[in-house]
Amino acid sequence: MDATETTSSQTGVLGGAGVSSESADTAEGLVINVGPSHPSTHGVCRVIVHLDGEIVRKAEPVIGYLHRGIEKMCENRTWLQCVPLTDRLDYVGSMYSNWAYCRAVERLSEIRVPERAEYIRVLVCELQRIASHMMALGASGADTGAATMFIYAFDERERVIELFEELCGARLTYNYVRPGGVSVDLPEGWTDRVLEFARKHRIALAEMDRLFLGNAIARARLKGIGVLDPDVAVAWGASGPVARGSGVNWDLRKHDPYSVYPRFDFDVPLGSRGDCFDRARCRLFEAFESCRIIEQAISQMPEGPVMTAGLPRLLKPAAGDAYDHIESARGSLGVYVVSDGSVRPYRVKFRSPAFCNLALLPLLAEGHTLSDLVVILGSLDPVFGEVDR
Amino acid sequence: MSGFVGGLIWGLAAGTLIAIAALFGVWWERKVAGRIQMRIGPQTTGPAGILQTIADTLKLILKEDITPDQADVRVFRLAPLVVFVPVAMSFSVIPFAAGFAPLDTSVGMLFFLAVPALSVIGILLGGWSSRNTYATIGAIRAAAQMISYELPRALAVLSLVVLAGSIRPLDVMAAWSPWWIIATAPGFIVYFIASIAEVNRGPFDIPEAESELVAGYFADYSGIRWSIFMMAEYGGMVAASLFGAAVFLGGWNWLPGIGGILVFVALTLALVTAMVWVKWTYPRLRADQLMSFAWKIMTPAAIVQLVVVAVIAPWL
Amino acid sequence: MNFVLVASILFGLGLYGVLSRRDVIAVLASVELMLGAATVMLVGLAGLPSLSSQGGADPGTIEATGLLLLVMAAAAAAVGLALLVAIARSTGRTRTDELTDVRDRP
Amino acid sequence: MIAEFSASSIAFWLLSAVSIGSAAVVVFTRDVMRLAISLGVFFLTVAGWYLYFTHAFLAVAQVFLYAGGVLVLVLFAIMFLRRSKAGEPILESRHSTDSVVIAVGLGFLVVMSLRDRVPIALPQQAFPTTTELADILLGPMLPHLAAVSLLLLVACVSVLVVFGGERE
Repeated sequence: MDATETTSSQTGVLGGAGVSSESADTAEGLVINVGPSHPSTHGVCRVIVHLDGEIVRKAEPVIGYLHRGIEKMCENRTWLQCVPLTDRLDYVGSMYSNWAYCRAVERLSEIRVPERAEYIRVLVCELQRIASHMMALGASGADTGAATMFIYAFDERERVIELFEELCGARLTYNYVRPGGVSVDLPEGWTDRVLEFARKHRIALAEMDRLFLGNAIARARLKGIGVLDPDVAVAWGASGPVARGSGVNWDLRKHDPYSVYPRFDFDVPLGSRGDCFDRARCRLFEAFESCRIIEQAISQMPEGPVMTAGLPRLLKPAAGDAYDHIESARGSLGVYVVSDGSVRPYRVKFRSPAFCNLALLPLLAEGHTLSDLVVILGSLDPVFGEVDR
Repeated sequence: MSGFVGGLIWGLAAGTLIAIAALFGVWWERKVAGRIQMRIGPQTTGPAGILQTIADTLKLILKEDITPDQADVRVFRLAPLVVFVPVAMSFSVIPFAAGFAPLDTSVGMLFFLAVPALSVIGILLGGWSSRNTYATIGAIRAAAQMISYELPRALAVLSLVVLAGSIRPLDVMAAWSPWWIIATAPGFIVYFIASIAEVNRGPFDIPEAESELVAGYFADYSGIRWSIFMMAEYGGMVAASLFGAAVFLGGWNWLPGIGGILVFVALTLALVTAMVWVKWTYPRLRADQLMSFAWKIMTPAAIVQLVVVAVIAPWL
Repeated sequence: MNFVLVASILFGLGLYGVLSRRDVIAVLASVELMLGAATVMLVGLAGLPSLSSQGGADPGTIEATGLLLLVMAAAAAAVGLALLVAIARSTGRTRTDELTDVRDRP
Repeated sequence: MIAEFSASSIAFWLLSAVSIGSAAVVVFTRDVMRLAISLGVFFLTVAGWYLYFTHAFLAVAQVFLYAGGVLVLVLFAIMFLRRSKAGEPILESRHSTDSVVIAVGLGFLVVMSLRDRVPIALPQQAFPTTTELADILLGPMLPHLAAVSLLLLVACVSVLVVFGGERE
């Protein structure tokens, strides 16, 4: 190699274009930037991909393009004013961030939530799970080039968003779950429309299963791609469908039951191979299970207030800390709040499942092709509002 | 000189035909895709949105024609034409009506296979001259794909040549009998799939895969140059459908006179619709899956078809 | 003035390219020029009556011979390019005067 | 030496000019992409020459094999070997008197040896049909065809060996 370099520097002509001095950047040693603005990064993620031909040798996610300092911003707002900020974390599933934060604050301030409010929270969060999983499934379709799957899945998501719009006026940032309950009671006839949606959604899910996951090309594209070992999933703190796709039976709704979840009969779908197909299939079945929970929640829902009475306008929890977590669409979403007894949080920390899941990308993508990289990234279902915070 | 003038007229006619085919193809694709995706598709510009593509074309002509700073400017500007011209030329050997093909040559079948293959050079030039890694990867994928699918496509057409005993399209049409549809059905399927791959359409749109390569080899093109690439794609789709409808499905042989032309048009439209349908319902293959599909399934199938046809040819 | 002169010029240009070029790709392209010129010459000359009266080269035989020649030359070009790419990737050299080793350098 | 003005002579002059011009660009250009493009033009003019000699099948085969096949391989090789980040890829030549002398001398020899044997005008030829071609290839020239097929197979295998061996 020394001799070559001497030759090229002596002649000097080949320097810029020659193979000898730049052999690292021939077609088999490409370094390409996927993102920060790229159709398949599902937000503003940048992945530096080292390619050998089409094979990914190394994929480094570069995060922080959507960092807004939300955790720090919370320290300058009152406890209640932080709720709208949590909307902006996981903008595909705002209800979860709302609820997780509210649960932590309620635990800290020892607020008891009315039972109807708990039911409503479960109801909207399961609807949210459907919306989020539809987004993930649609993205899997878009990543593999199945545009119609994308449209079908987004159509289902749109139905949920329309229901939410009717419920609280917002389509993405709901600010619906508040410390002490929920902001407003359900509109007239809303539960009927939700039941109707759940009925139709099951049919749509079966159709999507046939259209996309039953397709030979989609199976070839998803099966055996990005296989996540269950031990690795546990070791890296993966959760949600990413871990369950590998067969890790970990669902906070079952294993650390919160709210009224113990009263519902539902299953936790588990994958066996841990590849992109199993993760997508898990999401599909979870949407089925969410339909079951929705129907049970509506049939069991009691009458009553939706907000704790006599809550002060300005929450002022006693000094101390609290941690609570819920099962979001992406996995275990934890919130840790510290109070110094003032009207503002001393510290708010989010344990975001999307961040932990995204960390698996270099591990899963290595050795696969560039086309698989985007599929794997999509199967991890990262939401960068939550990753970067 | 009359040959030159005649050629010029046919050239202009072919250019117009491709332009119309592309305009109609885009509109038809958007309509069919809309129906598949539970939408309506274009509807406001003209009746049923038929003028939408013309409006889009005007927009594309008026858009800024961006040339990347680092690009090899002359090659960059040349590439779309190198892609388009062979596709336009391939229209000339299609037998449009009984005893009529714009360029009636004794090697027409081979001409139709060989000439569109030249557009891969334009794709390579475009991908290379953009000085864009995505474009380069797209171009290399396109070249590998098009070379691989030329083989099964040529073998599939060859079975017709064996049946007809000639590679002049009009001779093939003259010798055509409805039994050929049954005899060459696998060959037709191979031809149809390989044609989709040749024109880089879904599920074989790997060179321009928007989910990973953004737009592949024409990622850096804009405005009218971009639309020339798209016109080549739609032109290629229509040309492949016309040729397949003629030599495989009999085209105008079904009915005499003008009725035959209508059948031919209907068959072509059916093939175009099938291509659109496949594109909008199927996911995209991966590059290595595409290659193994070409070499492990398509090529052997075409060879088996050829052998079968060669054996049964005396009885047909 | 006839095609013999044109083909000879093409052949001479190709030969000059082979001798003067330093980059293997350019050398290979020049070889292709020579091959093309030679095939054109062969096909053109074979069709001439002065030769066909002696050798009896009918158009079909010319075409068949030309076709076989074409295929052989294309195969040679493919193998040549494959070797070239393999050598250049393993040694990192694409210049003819750099490629002087018959075997790996120790 | 004044050729009559006819379609055939126009084609001849055009083919001569374009083929010599593109060959000259291939030999003298310093830009690798210009080289590839003019090589493609040269391949097309060779097809044109075949057409000029009334061998349409040969012309289409030339387009299929060379312009559609070999040229793509050349472009592949260029892309694999010379991806440059900045600036134009430069091809280097050593223009020496020796090579000029050898090239001109050999070309001159070829012309001189054939000069008195070749008539000026191009003779009218029968247009070979593909059936005829097939009869010859599978008849008298069957051994040649078999030999070339074998050669192609060997070429395929050797390309696979070259790349397969390198992968290890």
